[in-house]
Amino acid sequence: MAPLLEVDNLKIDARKDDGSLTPIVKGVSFNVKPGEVLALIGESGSGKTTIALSALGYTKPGLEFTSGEVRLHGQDVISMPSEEKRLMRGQKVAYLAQSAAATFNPAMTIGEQVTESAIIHGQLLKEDAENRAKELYRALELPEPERLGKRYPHQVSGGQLQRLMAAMALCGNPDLLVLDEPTTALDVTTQIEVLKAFKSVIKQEGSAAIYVTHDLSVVAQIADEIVVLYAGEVQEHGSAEQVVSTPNHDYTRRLMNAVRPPPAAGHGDKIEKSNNEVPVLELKNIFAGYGKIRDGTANISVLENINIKISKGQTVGVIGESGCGKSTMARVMSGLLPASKGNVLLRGENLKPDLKNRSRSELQKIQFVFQMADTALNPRQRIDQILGRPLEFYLELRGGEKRKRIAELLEMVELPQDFAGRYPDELSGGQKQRINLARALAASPEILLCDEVISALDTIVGANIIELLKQLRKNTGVSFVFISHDLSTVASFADHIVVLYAGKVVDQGTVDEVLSPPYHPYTRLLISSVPELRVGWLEESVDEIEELSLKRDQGFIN
Amino acid sequence: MSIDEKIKEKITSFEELPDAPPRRKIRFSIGGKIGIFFVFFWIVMVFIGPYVSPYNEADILDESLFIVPGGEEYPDTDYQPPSKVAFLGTDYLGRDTLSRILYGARTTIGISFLATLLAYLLGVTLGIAAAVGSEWLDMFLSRFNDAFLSIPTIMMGLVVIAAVGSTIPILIGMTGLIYATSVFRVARSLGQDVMVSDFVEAAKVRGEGLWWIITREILPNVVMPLATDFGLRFVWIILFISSLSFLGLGVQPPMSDWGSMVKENLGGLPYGSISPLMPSLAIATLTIAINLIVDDISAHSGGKLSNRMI
Amino acid sequence: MLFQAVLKRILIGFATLFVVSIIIFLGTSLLPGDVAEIILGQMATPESLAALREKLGMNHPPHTRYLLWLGNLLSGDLGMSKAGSGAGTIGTEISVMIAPRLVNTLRLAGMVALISIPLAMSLGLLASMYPGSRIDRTITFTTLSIISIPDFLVAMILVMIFAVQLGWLPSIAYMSGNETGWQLIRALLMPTLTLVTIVSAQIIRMTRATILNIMSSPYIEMAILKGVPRKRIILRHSLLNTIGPIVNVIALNLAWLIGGVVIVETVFAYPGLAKLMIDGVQTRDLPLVQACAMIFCGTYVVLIMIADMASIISNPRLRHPK
Amino acid sequence: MKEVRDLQQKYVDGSINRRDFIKAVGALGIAVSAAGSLLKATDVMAKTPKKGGSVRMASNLHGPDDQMDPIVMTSNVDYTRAHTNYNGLVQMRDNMVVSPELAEEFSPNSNATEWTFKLRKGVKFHDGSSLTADDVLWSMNRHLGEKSPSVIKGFFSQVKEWKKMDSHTVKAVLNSPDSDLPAKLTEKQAKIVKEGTTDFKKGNGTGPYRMTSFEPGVKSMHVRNEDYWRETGNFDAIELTAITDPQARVNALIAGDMHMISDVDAKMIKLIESSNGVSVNSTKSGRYGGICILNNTAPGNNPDFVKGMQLIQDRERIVRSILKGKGEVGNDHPISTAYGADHCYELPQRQYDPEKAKYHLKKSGISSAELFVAEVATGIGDSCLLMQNNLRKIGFDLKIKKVPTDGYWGAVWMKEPLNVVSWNMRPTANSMLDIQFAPGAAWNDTFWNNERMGKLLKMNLAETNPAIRHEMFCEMQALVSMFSGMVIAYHTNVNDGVSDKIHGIPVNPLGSIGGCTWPEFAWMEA
Repeated sequence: MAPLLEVDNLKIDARKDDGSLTPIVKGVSFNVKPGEVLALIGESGSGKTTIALSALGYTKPGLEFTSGEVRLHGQDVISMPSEEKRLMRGQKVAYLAQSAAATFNPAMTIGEQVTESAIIHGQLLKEDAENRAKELYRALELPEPERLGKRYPHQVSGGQLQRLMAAMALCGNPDLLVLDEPTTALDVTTQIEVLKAFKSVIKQEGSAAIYVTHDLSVVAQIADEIVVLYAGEVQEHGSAEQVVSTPNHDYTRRLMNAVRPPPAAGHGDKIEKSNNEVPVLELKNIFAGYGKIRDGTANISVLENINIKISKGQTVGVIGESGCGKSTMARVMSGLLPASKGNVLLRGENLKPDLKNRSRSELQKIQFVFQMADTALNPRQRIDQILGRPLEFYLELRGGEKRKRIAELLEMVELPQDFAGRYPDELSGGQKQRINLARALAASPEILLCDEVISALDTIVGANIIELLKQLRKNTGVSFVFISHDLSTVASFADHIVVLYAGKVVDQGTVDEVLSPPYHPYTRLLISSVPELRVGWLEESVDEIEELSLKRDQGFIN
Repeated sequence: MSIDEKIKEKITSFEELPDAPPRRKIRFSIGGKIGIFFVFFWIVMVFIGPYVSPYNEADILDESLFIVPGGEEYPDTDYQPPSKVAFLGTDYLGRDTLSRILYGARTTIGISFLATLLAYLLGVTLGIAAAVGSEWLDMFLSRFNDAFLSIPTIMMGLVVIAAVGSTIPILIGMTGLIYATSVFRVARSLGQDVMVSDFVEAAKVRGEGLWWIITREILPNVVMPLATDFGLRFVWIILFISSLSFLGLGVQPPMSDWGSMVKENLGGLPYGSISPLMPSLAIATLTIAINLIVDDISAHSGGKLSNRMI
Repeated sequence: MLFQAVLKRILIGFATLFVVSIIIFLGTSLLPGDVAEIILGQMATPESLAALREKLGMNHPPHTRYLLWLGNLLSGDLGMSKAGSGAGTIGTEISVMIAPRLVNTLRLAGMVALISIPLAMSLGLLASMYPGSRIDRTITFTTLSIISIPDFLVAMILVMIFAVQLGWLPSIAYMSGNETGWQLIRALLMPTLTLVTIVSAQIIRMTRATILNIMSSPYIEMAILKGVPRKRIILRHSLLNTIGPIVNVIALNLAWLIGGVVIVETVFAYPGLAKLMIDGVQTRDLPLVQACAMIFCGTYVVLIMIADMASIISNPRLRHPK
Repeated sequence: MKEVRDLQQKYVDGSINRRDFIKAVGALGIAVSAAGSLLKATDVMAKTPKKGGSVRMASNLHGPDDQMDPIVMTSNVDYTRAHTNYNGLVQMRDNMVVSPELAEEFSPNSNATEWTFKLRKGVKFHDGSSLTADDVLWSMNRHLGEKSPSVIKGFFSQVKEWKKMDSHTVKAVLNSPDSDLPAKLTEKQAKIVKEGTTDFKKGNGTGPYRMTSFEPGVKSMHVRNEDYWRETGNFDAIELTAITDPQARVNALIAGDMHMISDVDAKMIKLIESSNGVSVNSTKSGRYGGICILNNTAPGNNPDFVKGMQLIQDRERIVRSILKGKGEVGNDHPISTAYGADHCYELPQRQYDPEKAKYHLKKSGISSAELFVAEVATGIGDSCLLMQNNLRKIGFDLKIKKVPTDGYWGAVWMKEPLNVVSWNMRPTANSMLDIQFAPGAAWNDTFWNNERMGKLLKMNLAETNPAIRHEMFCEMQALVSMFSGMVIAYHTNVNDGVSDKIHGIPVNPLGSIGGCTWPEFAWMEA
């Protein structure tokens, strides 16, 4: 059967301000047959999004097609006159962006945006388009499909927006869908729902798709073909089955290894803790939230009655979906957000709720590692200044001593010495995250609060960071509070797990206790939502997941 | 082998690709380049103007200079067209326009620059204070600022000058004060943006004092947009001061500043004299030049600035 | 939610007005040389001065003067100006003096706004629709040049062209007060023309900048990838989101038209409020100055308030809470 | 000026032609331009006035402090309104002749210590009430007494009292003889208002025009007073305003928005004369802008300094290139040739002499000074800059401090050691000298107290023999130019812009546009 889309030796360059060109895509070729889902997989900088967009004859500003063709129905979309391009876009090829939150126009109703493309291309009349949209809402299992169209983007949840974008793309039933990391931003549980929705809809509509992601285990669930990209070149190309089971390119293998095994008991290296000793950090029935505080309860209460002990050298993994209050907890510990009720104890000593009233040595002992390395590092400070400051501030290190220590720290986070002279912008995401860690370590703390430190990173990079963390724990004996929405990460690193849901601790204990039956139903949901790296997993586990999430929504926790 | 080498080795195979390209260097369009040229030119004139100008700014040229064979014994000296005697012609009093423009560069640019500087000293200090300070401080400062902002600048200038007279220091002080209000707005909003960024939080968690946070974390990150804003503000101040001169409140004669030069020679317009046009040309070249540069820079920083300029 | 936001904004407005009143009162009382001296001018003699000071009652402590003044102000009484009183006893009601001037000012501002806002916005749109094109470059540079030269020069050049050379329009905006329809418009044309030029330049630049800024946001890229035509992208997708800032610029310009057009009023001998206030300053007619200043600042505060509300209301997050 | 009148008469009778007229007038030492306007005025005597038309006049200054109360009037637009709405006891007709107005006849006693005024009967105010001696008494008494706010009460310092003889006769009783009293009574401030008026804005007078609206600082509108007590005014309506910006004012005249404008800046005269339908009405006058050097303080107390300042004045050039010929060189005293016979031709003209100036300034040991300048008179600012420039050439540093016109009279004049001043022409040479130089006079603005001067002023008033009177005037002018510390480099004409449609503007140098007396006499071609 004739391919729907032929990408033929595509080359795309980035034009710098000085006019020089640097290749981004270096001669990529592949085909997409009708009804087929092809996955472009690779890490940031691999050019996967750029390639995907070329299917719409579009490049981000600053990029230029240099050679090669992208043929849709045998017609080159690159050389196409712009008016034809416009007609082709949305009608023949539709695009789903990574963050629906950003891609929906805040000032227009959902309905208008979903139906727009179909209407302006004269495919459907207004009311037909609206009915079609409603069908799609139902197919995508969106709530109140009748009224949804009248609402505004900010009025629906992230997961729903993501699905609405699918509706937007499918409304004018295009021949080809281009999905750019459509589930990366979502919680595991939501991710599954969305994945399932996408898959079934794509089946129904029988439209082909290009699925861009860095997450192999997601790909395994949805793709027929897989193209592995690195630095703008195809590393491996084969059927999903083949690539996943028998990867024959070593970059693919590295990707595979980076994927963490599904969470289960017995992972991660444990450190036996002696219960008699005083915990390093302890939360005693903590209540916290935002807004005005009236007799111990905040206007918008986030955390309710939290009790946690962290002993020396121990690693406590905190897991939960977005909005469950994990980050808030970290902020309470660090004092960024004073608890409205309850106490934080450091080595049994009561800590002042607000960090403004905490002593320098107290502050030094608890260090915070922010989620986003690139916003957590001041772009106007050199690395050595960033690392040097805590050394001066807490340890009064100066001159030679300081420089020596900085060198040690860089070594500790496995970065070359010459990074000391660079600015954050010159580092990659992973490297920034390492600096971010190094800065926390510089204070030689007793406890490290890591808030989603790897969730923003690519698989391999993330894996490396985890390795690094393990190293550090060994060498420094620091205690960790490791916050993540990804259970398998936590399982592979922590030795004690706290499961948060809606601001309450629903389950906690050692990894073995938590991850071996009998499961707490919510824990079970989390566990089973983590996609496994094998084709067909989704179909098998989807029913169980749905039943569990249904329970959750009915509220089994009280 | 040493850790460093190990790392190097690790990195060489499939190293992490930088996800953010390094900060771009500003590249100027043709307009920008022209702008830079003129700005540079005028800056030079500020310093050497008086030394290269053919006459003193106060010189009222003698009638004898303009005598043409067979002409009157006492020819007019005012509003003379360009000639060998006066390259850009003469003004309403028979003074050399070119010389006055060259001298005027120092006065005009000098005054405006100092005023802008003052405006920034005040505006930024208070603006940042409002951004980092308590809600009440912010409320207090903002209300006062709004109030001052609401008074038409020209009126404010008029009353102040009427109250304390028009000397150069007063001119500078007043203008600085008037424009500090709008700088305050810009500085405050910029400051607030940076204030909520993670690295400031990180500094807070570290227990840094306010001074450090302001000087090391915030200021370095607002300096660039403020620089561009400085350019535009400077332009407006030049125009503002020339408006004052138009209402007869400029610098003391025979000192020349471009604004009052336009004003005092407007009478020549109907006679087709270029004496009022030349100084305005000077103003225009400078202001347009600065605007062109700023346009390039703010285009570079994503035009975000233009919104804050409101 | 919307209601709270609006209410908060209104309260802030009032707070500002209060501060304004204090500043104005203090500011004006700084003016030197008491009214009496100014009235009598070269002909002043100690006796006549004393007599007049007595008459103008310039001997209370400042704070009581302020409270009295504020009280009257709130009760809508702008006070008496000494205007025209001579050595007689009866001056002029300030409200009586201001009323016609205010009408003139509003008339002019109205006409300018009526022309320049649609004009400027469409030009701004045009420019932003084809960034970098010849049209865009022309518009950008022209506006740039206009905002870069002193406004009195703009005025003068226009007079030279249209009044003195071509003789199409009257050189001054003189009105006997009985003009109607076309006569009126004709009288206003010169200043209107000048102000339109100046104001439009400002608005065009802002409109363009704001829209271009919005154009770089992901949902616009999405619209492009949906095959939405350029016109619709600008008019439907970006314009909605630019209301806030643009309305703000317009408000600022309107405020300026009310209180900032001294020079234009001087050049065209147009009896507007700004000129009245200047005269007030020169004749040290404090009640008059204060009244005018209050009007100017009031207008500004209110206009900005309205603008902010417009952007509050145009924000769907507040209009349609979850 | 008698000769002039004879000439005009001859011209009207047709016994001489235009060219001879101009020549003859020129011979009388009157600038040709002035002759031109005389000619125009004379033309008017020939033509008969037409009724009708509504006229617009723009003065140079106005503001919220515009006045309808005569005794505090200070600006041209006020004065013009004074002549639309009010009458005086007497008035100044063409060429400075005092003639009766509300007083049908007036006469002094033998030694001019008493003046009796017989009032016209049947004169009605605009509000319908008729004029009586009480109104005159009330109006006149407002000028008397220390507390009086009258701006010309100095003129009447020697009036002991005004007496009512009968319902239509009043008598002024003087302490000392004053032959000039009638002339002084022609001043605009001496107009007659209704007894007991409190609200002057109504402008309730006996004048040729009633006021229909009065907006201070904007404009006033007037309509013909149909039951005027003599030949009614010619215009149906008059509109009086001001355009403060000189450029705009001229534009307005040229563009035809205004029929008359006052105070044309010398720089614009060429422009007006080169445009059709309008011309400059330039009248020789005693008006001058000068520099007051205070006698009672440094540096003015140093005679050499004053000499230097007087000698550095390039008088010829000022008249030439700053006044564009519309004026005459001054001789450091206020009595210009416009005062006719009272001007002292015998007194040698002081010339521009940098060398001498340098010598005197060196002698004075002063090398720098500060001069306060406001644009209070035509060309004053420019002539000061010229002076500054010339001083710089001889190594003297004169700093010029430019100050706004508003507040100038209160804050600077008669306070700063060096300041500029402007004086309008006064009806008589004596009143001019008296008001400014009488020892201890309120406006003796150089604080020059000279006994001899005081004596001469008194004697001069009492003196009736023209020859002796002239000698006295000469001595006084010499005194002033030698010792008073006044620097008077030029006298400027009264330059106004007038549409060619307007005729019959009286020749009167006491103020703009025929001394502001035009409303009753001027008329308009259809």
